[in-house]
Amino acid sequence: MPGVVLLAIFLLPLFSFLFISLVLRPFFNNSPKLSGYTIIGCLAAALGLSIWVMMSAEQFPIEIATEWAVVGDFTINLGFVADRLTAMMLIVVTGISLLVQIYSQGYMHGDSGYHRYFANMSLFTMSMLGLVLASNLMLVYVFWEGVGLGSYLLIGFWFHKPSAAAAAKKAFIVTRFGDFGFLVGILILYFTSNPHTFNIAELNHMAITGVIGGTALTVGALGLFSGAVGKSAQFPLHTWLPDAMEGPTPVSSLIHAATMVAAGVYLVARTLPIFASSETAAMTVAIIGGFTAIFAASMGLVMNDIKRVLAYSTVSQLGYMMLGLGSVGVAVAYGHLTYDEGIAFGIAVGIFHLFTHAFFKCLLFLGAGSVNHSTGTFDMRFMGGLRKYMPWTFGLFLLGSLSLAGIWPLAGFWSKDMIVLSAWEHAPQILFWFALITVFMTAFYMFRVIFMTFFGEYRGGEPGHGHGDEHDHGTPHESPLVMVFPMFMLGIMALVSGWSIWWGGGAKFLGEGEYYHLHAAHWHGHGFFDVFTHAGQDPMPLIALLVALGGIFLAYAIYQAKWISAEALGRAFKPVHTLLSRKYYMDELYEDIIVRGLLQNGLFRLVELMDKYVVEGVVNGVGKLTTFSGSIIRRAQTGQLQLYGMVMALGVVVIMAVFLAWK
Amino acid sequence: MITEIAFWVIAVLLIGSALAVVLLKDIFKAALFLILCFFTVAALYITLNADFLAAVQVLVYIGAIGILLMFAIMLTRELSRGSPFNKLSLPALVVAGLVLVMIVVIVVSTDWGSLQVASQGVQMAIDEPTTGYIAEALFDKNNGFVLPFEIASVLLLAALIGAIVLVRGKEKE
Amino acid sequence: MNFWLLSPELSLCAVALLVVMLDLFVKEKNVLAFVSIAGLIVSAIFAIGLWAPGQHTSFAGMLLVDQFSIFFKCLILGIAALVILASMEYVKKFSRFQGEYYALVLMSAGGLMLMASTGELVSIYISLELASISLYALVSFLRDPKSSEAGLKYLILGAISSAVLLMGMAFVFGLTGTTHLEEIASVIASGQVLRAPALLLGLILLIAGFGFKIAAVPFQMWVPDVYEGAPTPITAYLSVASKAAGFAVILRVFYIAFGSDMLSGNWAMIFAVLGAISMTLGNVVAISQSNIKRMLGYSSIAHAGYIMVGLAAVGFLGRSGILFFLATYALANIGAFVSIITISNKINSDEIGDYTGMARRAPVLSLVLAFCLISLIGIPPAAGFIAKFYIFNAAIQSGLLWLVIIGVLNSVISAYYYLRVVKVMYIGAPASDEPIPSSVPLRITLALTSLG
Amino acid sequence: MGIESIHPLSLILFIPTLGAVIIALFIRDAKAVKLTAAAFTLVAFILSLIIFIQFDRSGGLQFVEQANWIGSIGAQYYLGVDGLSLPMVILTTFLGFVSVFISWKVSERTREFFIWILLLETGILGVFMSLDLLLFFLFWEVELIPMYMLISIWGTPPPLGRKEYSATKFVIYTLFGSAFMMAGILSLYFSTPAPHTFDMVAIATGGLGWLQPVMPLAGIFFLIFAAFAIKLPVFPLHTWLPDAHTDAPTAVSVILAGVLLKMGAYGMIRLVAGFGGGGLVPGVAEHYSQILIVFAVISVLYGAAATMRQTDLKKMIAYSSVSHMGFVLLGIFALTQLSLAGAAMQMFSHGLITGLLFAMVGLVYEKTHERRIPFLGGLARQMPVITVVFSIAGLAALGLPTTIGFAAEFTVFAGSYGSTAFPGIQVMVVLAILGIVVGAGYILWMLERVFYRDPLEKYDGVGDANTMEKAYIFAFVALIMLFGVYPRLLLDVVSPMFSIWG
Amino acid sequence: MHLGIEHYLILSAVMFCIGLYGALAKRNAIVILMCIEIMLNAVNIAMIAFSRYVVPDMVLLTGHVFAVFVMAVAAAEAAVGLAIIINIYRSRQSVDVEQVDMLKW
Repeated sequence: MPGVVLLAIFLLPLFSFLFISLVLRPFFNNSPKLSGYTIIGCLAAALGLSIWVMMSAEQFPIEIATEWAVVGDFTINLGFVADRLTAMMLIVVTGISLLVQIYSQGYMHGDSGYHRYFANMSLFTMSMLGLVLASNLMLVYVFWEGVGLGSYLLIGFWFHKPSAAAAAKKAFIVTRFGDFGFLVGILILYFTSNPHTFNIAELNHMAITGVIGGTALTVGALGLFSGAVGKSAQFPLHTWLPDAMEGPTPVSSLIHAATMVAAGVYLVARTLPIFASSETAAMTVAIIGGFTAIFAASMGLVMNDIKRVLAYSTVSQLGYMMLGLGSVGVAVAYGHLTYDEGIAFGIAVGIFHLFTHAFFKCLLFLGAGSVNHSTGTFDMRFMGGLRKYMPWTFGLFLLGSLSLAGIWPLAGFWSKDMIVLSAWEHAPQILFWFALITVFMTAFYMFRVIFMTFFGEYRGGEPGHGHGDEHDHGTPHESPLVMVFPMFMLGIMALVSGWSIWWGGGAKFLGEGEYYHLHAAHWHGHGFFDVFTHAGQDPMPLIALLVALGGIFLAYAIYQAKWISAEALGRAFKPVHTLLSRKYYMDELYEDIIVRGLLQNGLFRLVELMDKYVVEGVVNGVGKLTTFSGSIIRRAQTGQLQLYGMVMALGVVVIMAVFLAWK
Repeated sequence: MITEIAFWVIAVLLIGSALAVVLLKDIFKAALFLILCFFTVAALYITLNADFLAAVQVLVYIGAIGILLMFAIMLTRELSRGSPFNKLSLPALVVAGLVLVMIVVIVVSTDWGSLQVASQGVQMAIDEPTTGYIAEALFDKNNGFVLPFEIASVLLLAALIGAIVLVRGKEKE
Repeated sequence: MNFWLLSPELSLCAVALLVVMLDLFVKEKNVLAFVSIAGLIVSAIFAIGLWAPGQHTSFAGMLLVDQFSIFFKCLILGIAALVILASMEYVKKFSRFQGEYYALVLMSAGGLMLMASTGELVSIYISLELASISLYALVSFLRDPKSSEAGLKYLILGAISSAVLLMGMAFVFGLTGTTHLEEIASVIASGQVLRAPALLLGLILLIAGFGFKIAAVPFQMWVPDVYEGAPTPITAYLSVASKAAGFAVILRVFYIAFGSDMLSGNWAMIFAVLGAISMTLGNVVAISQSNIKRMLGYSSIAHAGYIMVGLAAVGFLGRSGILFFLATYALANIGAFVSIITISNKINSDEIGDYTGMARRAPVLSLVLAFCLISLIGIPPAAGFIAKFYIFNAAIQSGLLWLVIIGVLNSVISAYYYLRVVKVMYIGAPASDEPIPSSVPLRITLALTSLG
Repeated sequence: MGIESIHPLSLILFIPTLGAVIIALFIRDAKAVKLTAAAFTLVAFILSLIIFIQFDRSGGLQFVEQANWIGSIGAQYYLGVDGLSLPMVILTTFLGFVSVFISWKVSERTREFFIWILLLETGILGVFMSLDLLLFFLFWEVELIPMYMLISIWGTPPPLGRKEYSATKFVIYTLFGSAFMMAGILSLYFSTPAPHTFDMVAIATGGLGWLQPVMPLAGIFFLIFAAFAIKLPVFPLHTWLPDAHTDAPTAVSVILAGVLLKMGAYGMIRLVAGFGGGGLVPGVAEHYSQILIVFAVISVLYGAAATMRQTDLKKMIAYSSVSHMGFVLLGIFALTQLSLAGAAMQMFSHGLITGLLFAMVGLVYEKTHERRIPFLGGLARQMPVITVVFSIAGLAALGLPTTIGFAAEFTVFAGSYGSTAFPGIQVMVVLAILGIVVGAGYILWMLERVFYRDPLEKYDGVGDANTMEKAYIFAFVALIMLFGVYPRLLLDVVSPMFSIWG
Repeated sequence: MHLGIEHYLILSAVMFCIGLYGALAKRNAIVILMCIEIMLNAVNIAMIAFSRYVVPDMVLLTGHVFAVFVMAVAAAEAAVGLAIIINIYRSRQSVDVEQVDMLKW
């Protein structure tokens, strides 16, 4: 496979973007469909090429590069590289993006910003592809910001809604905090590497061989991680993601569930050798990941907005991935694993979940979109009983939920359990328990959603609800084929993507090492019953499955069977409930206290006042003083000519006196 | 010896008349004392072997300036108002005193005896009459003051024109 | 005695007399102005004819004709010509005595020229008085209360200062036995005198006397009042010609007579300090002025300060810097005054506030005025910039960094009030739309000054 | 090398002046005035582009013109461009050309306006081309009067602005700086061996051993530096900038932000790095880089913080300039090849980006007659094109990759981070990077408030950019993206200059 | 006691300062002019004294010449001065310089 294919994959959506914004938008504004077709065509082609890339695995790594900036001996090479990780990500990105675009044809039908929507989607997809293809940190950063921009534009797609505009801004700024660390991390790594390089492969190699090490490496790695935290909405920079649900639902599904938010995980996976070389860094990843998983899940328990439940779920799942990567990193750092096996395993663990999660979470979002499409609301309290009206949607949504809950044999089961397992084996105990509790919570809140949305009686939607995408909605109805079809495709993937593990595809494709047999092969690659038969040897999958079923049961008990009253529960645990539904007051902390209180009305105001009164005051003061002294001195000019004469005479004396004194 | 006595007498007279000019309230008397002052100066010149100067002093100062001043006094009819001091008289006294102290201190602290120089200017022995020498000093081809003399003539012309223009009444349109 | 060397001044005086005579016969008074200008031109031709390297002396060494003095002669002649051109409208205020007016201008010009070209104290004194007495008369020429008041102030203070100057000259003469600058220098060089305190007194009294002419602090108090009261063309004349001649004399006296290294440090320091005070005071007070003539009066004090920086920087650079500065300052200041004369004549006011919107009523005049003011600030491309640069250059060479910094900071202050005038003219709305015509002679003047 | 023979630099330099003269003397009709101005600036722009193309990328001074000027003190008419000045020349001619169109709607005293604009262009070009200190200083000050006139006559009148105050403040501030610079230049002049010289190249190549300082070099350095620091501006000498920017007419704001501030940065680089060797005042920057970088970081953060509080669009962008120019200062005094090149890049980048931002504010203001943020909102519906371009400019300002803003800032950061100017400089760099986070804050906040949210009825039908406006704003965007995607276009010109800095 | 130049100089200084005092302290413009004449006389005394003493045992006539010129100038000055004063008097009916303060500040 020639390297130019990589470039082509990248350029196709770029072409789409340019074509839509420079040709279609100005000249064919009345034929919105065209832009949809354009992007679908381009992405289909890109998907094809991506598959070609994947097929060429034996040639990996394939690299192309060019010099971007040369100043003396400082050179920035821009380059794309294709390896197994990239290949997998390409499939995810192009595939899901393609499906989402198809879905959008229906979902966005009739929106006045149709062209803009697809142009931005192209822009985003391009950046995302660039991000996964990039061979060096600089370029990663470039596209990192690019996807941020795409996200910003698409969250704020309905910019006339103040909430959407604010959410877009928030997303950008919060992630930029992370990017700040990312940029610093890049600089640190560049200047500690020897010879200086931005190339990820080289940096990884240097980390492994110890060329980079010590504090610099730790700080550099933490810098990278801070970028990942921002982008992947990990604690404490997670607050933007739920708000980002203000964007159109397909956008949420593509960007804020499947691809962009996974970029942080991808980055950590890409640079895992660096993290694995520093205990602190790896442990930080694991802890943040584990904590975020449970932290976000807890908020998911009480949300009434279907998309927000999914959003917290996404954050939680991303935490899982981080936990997986981090725990393997810790293992390597402690020497439990060698670099080779640890890194391959770690990537396999983290990215495998990313891979599966992308499909089922995207599916869930599209399902939510579909529900919204028919009811006009995202608030579950106004849904109910949709099972009857939207059978396809219901089926697919259930499939996705089961997968997310980690129910055998769906994709989530396989990938999630690998993480739980690795947390058990490598991370501090507490993180394992976090992971396990999260499994329970996940199952619970997903089925809470299922029961509230699809079971019971229809509660009538809510006309005029603020979140509503602008559609007509009377009685609920199934969504059009163009929307159901992508969901169907995703459903298939949610079902089967985990099975790739059987034939050694997915995970092995990523892992590519002999280590595999040591840790996973003995229970993967076998049939359903093997899980149970090997339970005594390795009970983890079983335990996790039971926990998940427990969660589902509880949800059933409360929301379907009503054995336990949700209201009573809410009253009983009122403080907790309030805390959760107020999202631990993190938004208030950030926006009201830190941003508005400490910065805007505190520090910045101080600066403003200082500028106005101190700096400017001094300047004007000098001016005033000059003018004032002028008006004083002129009073000496009384018009009395004899006074003038006296000054003259006195002047002579004074000159003489001063002169003599000076001498 | 005579010169010394003359000097002291003249000095007292001189200072007295000058003070009278300044201090007297009656402007007319002040003018008269001014003329006395001019006379005394002329006398002083004689002690300094400047007989020609003394004559010129009498002519110019008394004959011209004195009379001019008198005319002016008459013309402005200021006799009634006299010659009061202004508000600044005290500071003026201080300033004048300071100037005096300065000059005196400098004069006294200078060792004049050691400073005598040989000059190329027209000179004469001490007891000769000065008139001829002055003429020489003024008009000597090599060393004379012809240029200032000529300028002075223009100066007087300018003063004449100026005075005439200024004194003539405002034109009636 | 070579009278040829005196030809510029002689011709000038002759023309002055001629003008007075003509006044009696000629009805069309403009003729007088043209005759005067013709006289000035003739005089200038004579002066330029004398241009030659080296120094020629006459009248027993009292008249020095060298490039230095010819430069000043031409400068003063030029200024006088511009002033006369600018006066042609103005003199209509006094229908009589126009001939005398021009004659006095010519004679004072003669005095000022002589100041620049004599090398002897008596001649210096007399020519200084020639100029002064003519100027006393000119200042009070309007004979209205303001003009008379200005004349009285100028005269009394001038007389006191010339008494002071004379006292200084007396001491210098008494210590050296001569009034010739060269000889004074050689006596001083021979030693003895150098340590005499009286010499110091003489020096300081001379500085005081000349300081009055150039309007240096603390001998500057007369300036604003006299500038405000005098007929505007005469103010212009005072502010440049008189000042230029004053500096010419100072350069002569201090460079020749007291140029010895032992002394120059002393007086240079005095000039440096006085210069610093002058420019600061002039600029600071100018800010609070509302009468443009008065403001320019203070500005001229400040400019005296700048030029004194050049004096303080003893040496060739300082000297040539002063010459250049004086030339540009003269052009700029005259240009400014000419514009003011025309504008004020029309609107009957010297208040800056009344100049509002002038750029629309009199675009050319406003442009010239603005340009001249900018030159006075010393901003490129106006020549004032190069001039200041020269002066400060010299000062730096003499190690007077502090003085230069004070100087340039003062330029900053000065920008404030000069630009205020520009602002008023260009930004405000005009009080009336009536255009202010500029007469032909004015246009010539403006054209000439704009070259600055 | 046919181009050399026509003295291209002199041509570029004086073509705008020629235009001004022609307009002053011959042209009365407003439309003709604009066309003439456009024609002359276009010629200058094209010539500068030709020079850019012909420029030998291996570095060095090129297109040099040298003639005697004031012989007695050794001042020369000495022009030339190198990697540092060339981009600035291009930027100036470009902005000069564009500013004619930005000012197309000036109806009050049109002739005068364009005359001043043209003269201003000459003044600024002169600064970048002069190789003689005196000439440099002359051009440095020439720009004052046009600026003064432009701001005080065509600026924002009360109640929104205080144009006369701002204009005066600008002039006084600049003069204040040049006061010190003049003293510094003269001291430097007398520090050269006799016969003294103003020749910047000779001074820069002469170096430490060659100079015979009349005062400590650090003194000279800071005297000259003061003027540049005011122009840049550096905290706490910045307060003229918000006022001047706010009250200037759009085109002037564009030029002010675009190139006038760069004069300060340009001067500093010359002071530090001269012409690819030691600086004009060598050996000083190294000693003081620490304190200067502290000031740079303060400028960045302080400027950003102050920006956050602004509610006037123009003032906001003005304050952001303080912040962005702080990066330039950082790059300069980090004293590495990369950081210096970055500083030069940042100069260019800020010129384009902030120029565009001001142009956009101008458009918004022209259409809505409002630029106080609380009174604006939802404009995206009414003016989509302006929104898009404004957003691009804003994003470029916050350093989004693929824009020149990123390329420049990244180069500065990378260069400064690797500097060994003093231990712990990395901390300073990290603090400076924090500035771009705050930058994102204010830019996005501003975009949100002005363009997003519900459209306001009062702005219905205000109209979007017209074709001419689109043409020039897209030209800006094109350049921003071009240099952002392919910065080598610029870096290759700039960086050889600094090759001796490790 | 031998008369030396100091005596004359001090006498001259005293007169000079009396004149100065008068010129600065009197209100009548004519008196001020008179006082200025006293100052000029003082200067002349110094001149003549210097003439007498600067060259040992000789009289140097330069001082005399100088004094002559000073007198001429004094006369001229007095003439112009009085003319101006009369002008003032015409416009204000007074020659009190304290009231001559239209021009100030």
